[in-house]
Amino acid sequence: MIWFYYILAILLVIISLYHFIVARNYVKRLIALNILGSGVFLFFITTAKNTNTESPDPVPHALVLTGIVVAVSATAIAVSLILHLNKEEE
Amino acid sequence: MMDLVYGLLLFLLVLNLLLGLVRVFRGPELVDSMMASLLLGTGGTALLLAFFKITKEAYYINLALGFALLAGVVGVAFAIIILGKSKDGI
Amino acid sequence: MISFDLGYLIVLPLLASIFSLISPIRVYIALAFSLLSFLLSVYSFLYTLRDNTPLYQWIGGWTPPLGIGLRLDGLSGFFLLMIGIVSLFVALYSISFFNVEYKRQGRFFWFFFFFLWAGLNAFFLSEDLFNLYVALEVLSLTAVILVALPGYKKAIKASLNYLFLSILASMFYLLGIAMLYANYGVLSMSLLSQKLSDTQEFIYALFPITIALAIKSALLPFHFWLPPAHSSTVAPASALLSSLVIKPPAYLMLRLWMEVLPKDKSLEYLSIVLSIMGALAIFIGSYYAIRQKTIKRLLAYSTVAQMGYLFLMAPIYYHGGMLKEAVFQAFALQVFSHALAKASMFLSSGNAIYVAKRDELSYMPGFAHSHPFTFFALFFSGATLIGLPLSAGFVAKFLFLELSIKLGFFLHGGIMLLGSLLASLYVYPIWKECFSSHPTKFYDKPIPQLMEISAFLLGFLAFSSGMITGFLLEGIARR
Amino acid sequence: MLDLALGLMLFVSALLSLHSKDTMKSGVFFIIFGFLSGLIWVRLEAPDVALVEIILGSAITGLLIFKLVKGSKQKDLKAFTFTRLWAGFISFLILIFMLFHLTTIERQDRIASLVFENLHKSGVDSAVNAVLLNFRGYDTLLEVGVITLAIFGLLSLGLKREAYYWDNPLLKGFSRLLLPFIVFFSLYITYLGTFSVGGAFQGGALLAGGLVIFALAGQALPLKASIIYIFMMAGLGVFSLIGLLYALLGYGFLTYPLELSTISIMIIELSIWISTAFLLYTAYRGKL
Amino acid sequence: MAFEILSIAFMFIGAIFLLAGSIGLIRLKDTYSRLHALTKADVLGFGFIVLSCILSTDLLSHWIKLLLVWLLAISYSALVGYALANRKKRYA
Repeated sequence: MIWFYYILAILLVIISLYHFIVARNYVKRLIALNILGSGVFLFFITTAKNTNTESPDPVPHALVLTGIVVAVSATAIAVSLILHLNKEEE
Repeated sequence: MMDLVYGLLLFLLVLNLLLGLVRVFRGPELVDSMMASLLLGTGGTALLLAFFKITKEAYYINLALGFALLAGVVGVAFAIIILGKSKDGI
Repeated sequence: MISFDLGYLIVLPLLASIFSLISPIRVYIALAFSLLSFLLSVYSFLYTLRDNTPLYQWIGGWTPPLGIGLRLDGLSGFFLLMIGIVSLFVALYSISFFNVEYKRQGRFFWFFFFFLWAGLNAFFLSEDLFNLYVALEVLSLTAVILVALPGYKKAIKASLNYLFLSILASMFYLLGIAMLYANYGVLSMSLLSQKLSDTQEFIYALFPITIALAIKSALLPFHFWLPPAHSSTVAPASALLSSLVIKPPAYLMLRLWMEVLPKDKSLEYLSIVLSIMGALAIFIGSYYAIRQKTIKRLLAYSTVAQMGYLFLMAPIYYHGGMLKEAVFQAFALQVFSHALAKASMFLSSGNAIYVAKRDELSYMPGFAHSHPFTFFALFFSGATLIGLPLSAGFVAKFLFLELSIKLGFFLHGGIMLLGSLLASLYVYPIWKECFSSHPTKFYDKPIPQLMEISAFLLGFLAFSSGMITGFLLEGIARR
Repeated sequence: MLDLALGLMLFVSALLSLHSKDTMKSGVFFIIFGFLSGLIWVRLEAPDVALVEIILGSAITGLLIFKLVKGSKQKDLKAFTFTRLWAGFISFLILIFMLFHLTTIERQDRIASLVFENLHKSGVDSAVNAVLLNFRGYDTLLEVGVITLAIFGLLSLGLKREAYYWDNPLLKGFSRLLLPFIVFFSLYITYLGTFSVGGAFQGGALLAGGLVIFALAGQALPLKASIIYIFMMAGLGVFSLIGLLYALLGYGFLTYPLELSTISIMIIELSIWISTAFLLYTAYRGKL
Repeated sequence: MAFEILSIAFMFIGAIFLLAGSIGLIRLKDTYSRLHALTKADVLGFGFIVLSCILSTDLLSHWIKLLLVWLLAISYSALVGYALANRKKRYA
């Protein structure tokens, strides 16, 4: 099952990277970045599960928590900037 | 025996999610998509409760509570933001 | 007696940012805290000069791999000094700048200024890869906001592009860390260097990390975000961005190559690729800089070119394991001279724009007559960028040249000298315009003294620190 | 089986979200993606991450994206073939690299056992929160810094955002009824962080959700702007002050002595809770 | 044991109700009737699942929380259904 999740993580990274480069629309780019982030987090969490200890490794969990909060902050700025840009363009 | 029963149960719940996803995809209007995604919210909560039933881990209830709370917030926000008209003010 | 703690270097700017936002006497608070943080930076540099051992501090008393380590050695101490100097002068400049222009932005500027300072200190002190990610994120988000600060469309667009690329780079970096963690199970650089020896798996993780660092430090295929971002914002912010914010990724690359990664054939190929990209960055950056008509864009492209040097020397980082101290010295001095000179140039360009209200080069004639301080700032910093003798830039290039000859990379040395020549080609028009025609009445408008003096002092320091390099180099070489 | 189904659904929702022409629809799919990834974290025994993902990654980000989609009318242009080609090339390259990397991953212990050994010295019983607030507390300090920075950054842009609300008595009553309950429950989640699944970010984000509902009903919080300002600062301020305090006392930066660790962590969690809530609420509104 | 069987049975009933709701969502023709199917399924199906969970624990705190989940779910379902239908009708 671990390998399935690893591959899922990689696929998420790949498709979102592709769409990030291809998309011309800021909204799509933002969504692609968020999905890319989720893929990376999935990789981390799967690594956490891949141990010999009974419960999974808590360190990647903490790192991913930090990562999610950082990603949300970046998204908040991006949303604000895009809305501002749209206002300016009108 | 129990495994089979629980497996069937989880199958039903996941099928439920899957059908919701189909409707989100097909939904001719945006409202339909959003409704179906609400169904996914409920279905997800139900799945979490089923996990609770199976594993008896108490944290699933908190997760379910968080899930239920936020799914509703998203639904209401969708109705107001996307479907509504915007006004300056609050 | 309060003992010295590396945490002060991070907490004080953070607290300063909060106080400067909520208190009405924000300028005084900013001044006080800038001085305090500057003194701390100087103290930490002197600390490394005095003690010959690196100072390690485990936060919370948890040693790696469990906790996070802070490390102060010669190199990071020197960079702390650099940050301190540049930030202090930019702070002095901004006090005056936001008094006369962009008053609304001045309210928030100090918050981001101190945040940037804290992030930079955190970055150069940290030795934990994930902690570096968070520090990098602090840096890039601050930078994005600083770019957007003026609030007009050009700036917003530039900052949006910058934001997207930097989130992408952060995610790549995080992916690389995840891959390293999956293989080696540690995040601390010193532990990682032990675990990495005689293994090869790190190559896969190095790929996303290198891409991330290349994006963040605007290496050639990814350089396109830099010129609009650095040229469209207010002068103090441009100075900070161009002199400080893009240096950390290059520093991290140096650390990884010199101290963490073992010798491996594929690394050698990678170093060749990086140096080709660096050489192209020098040429293309210089070419575009020569063609620019506006001073800020010229300076931004010159940053692309100057960052190229740091990557051009990648083979030296790979082969120079024996000469680690010399490589550190050359790298650090190059970064130092560029940071001071570029900050001074951007601040002076702010002066010029303040007077002329335009940023075309042709709109700033006669500065040598009307505003000698600004001219001398431009002169000294330009000389440092080119690497004229006596300047710090000269010493840095000399050291690099010496290294490349010692290790047999004659071509790299040649490209570097060519880069110097190109630099003189784009710095020269600025000087020429300063002397060209008679100053018109319009340009007699006085610039606030603090703005002139701080820009001048930075340029002067950049130039004259070439004469005290013995002292600086000794500091860098301390372990 | 279950993992397979959930994973495929996750992948499909990501794909649809990226592929669909209509940005609104991709927003909806993105929210579903968030829900599903929350379920997947649960399957991977990472309930803390699941809670954060559901609340922050899905709901709060979803709200932001709704606002964004409504406010932006940019058309999605088709990319040039050349762009597509090189995007495909880069993605393929990374795919190859990562697939090769997969073959090198082994099942190993990493830091996990070390964390469990030192858990009793951390002042917290939940492993994830011990890592988050004690072992790697410095990361969390910078993280709180990042979120504070981001929100003040968007405030500094000083733009007039449109506000969306529905002046409806039912919604008003409901949101008023809900708010005290949400405050209580989010505090409870924050408190749970010391020994079980939960924590300050989760609790704060939940409260932010409640505040958003309150704002959606067209009501303003009965709080002065200055108080909201102070709440937003609280997390960073308290955290760094505590770090400074311990440094000044001679213990070292962010080094809690064992007997004071629980109380320090509690204070820090409370401050992060309140500031996360108001920061995210402000992030949604885009102004004070 | 009897409780256990009852609980599992309830869970199944709940799951089937939810499934019926989703099938309704798929099969029904227009938005309002789909909304109808959705909200019905929420209340009933979800109620049964919560009931089954309540039967399988004996902690008071769990009971309270489960009841809260159910209350939240039905109130939200009502609210969201109302909001969606209302908004759609007004601005269609």
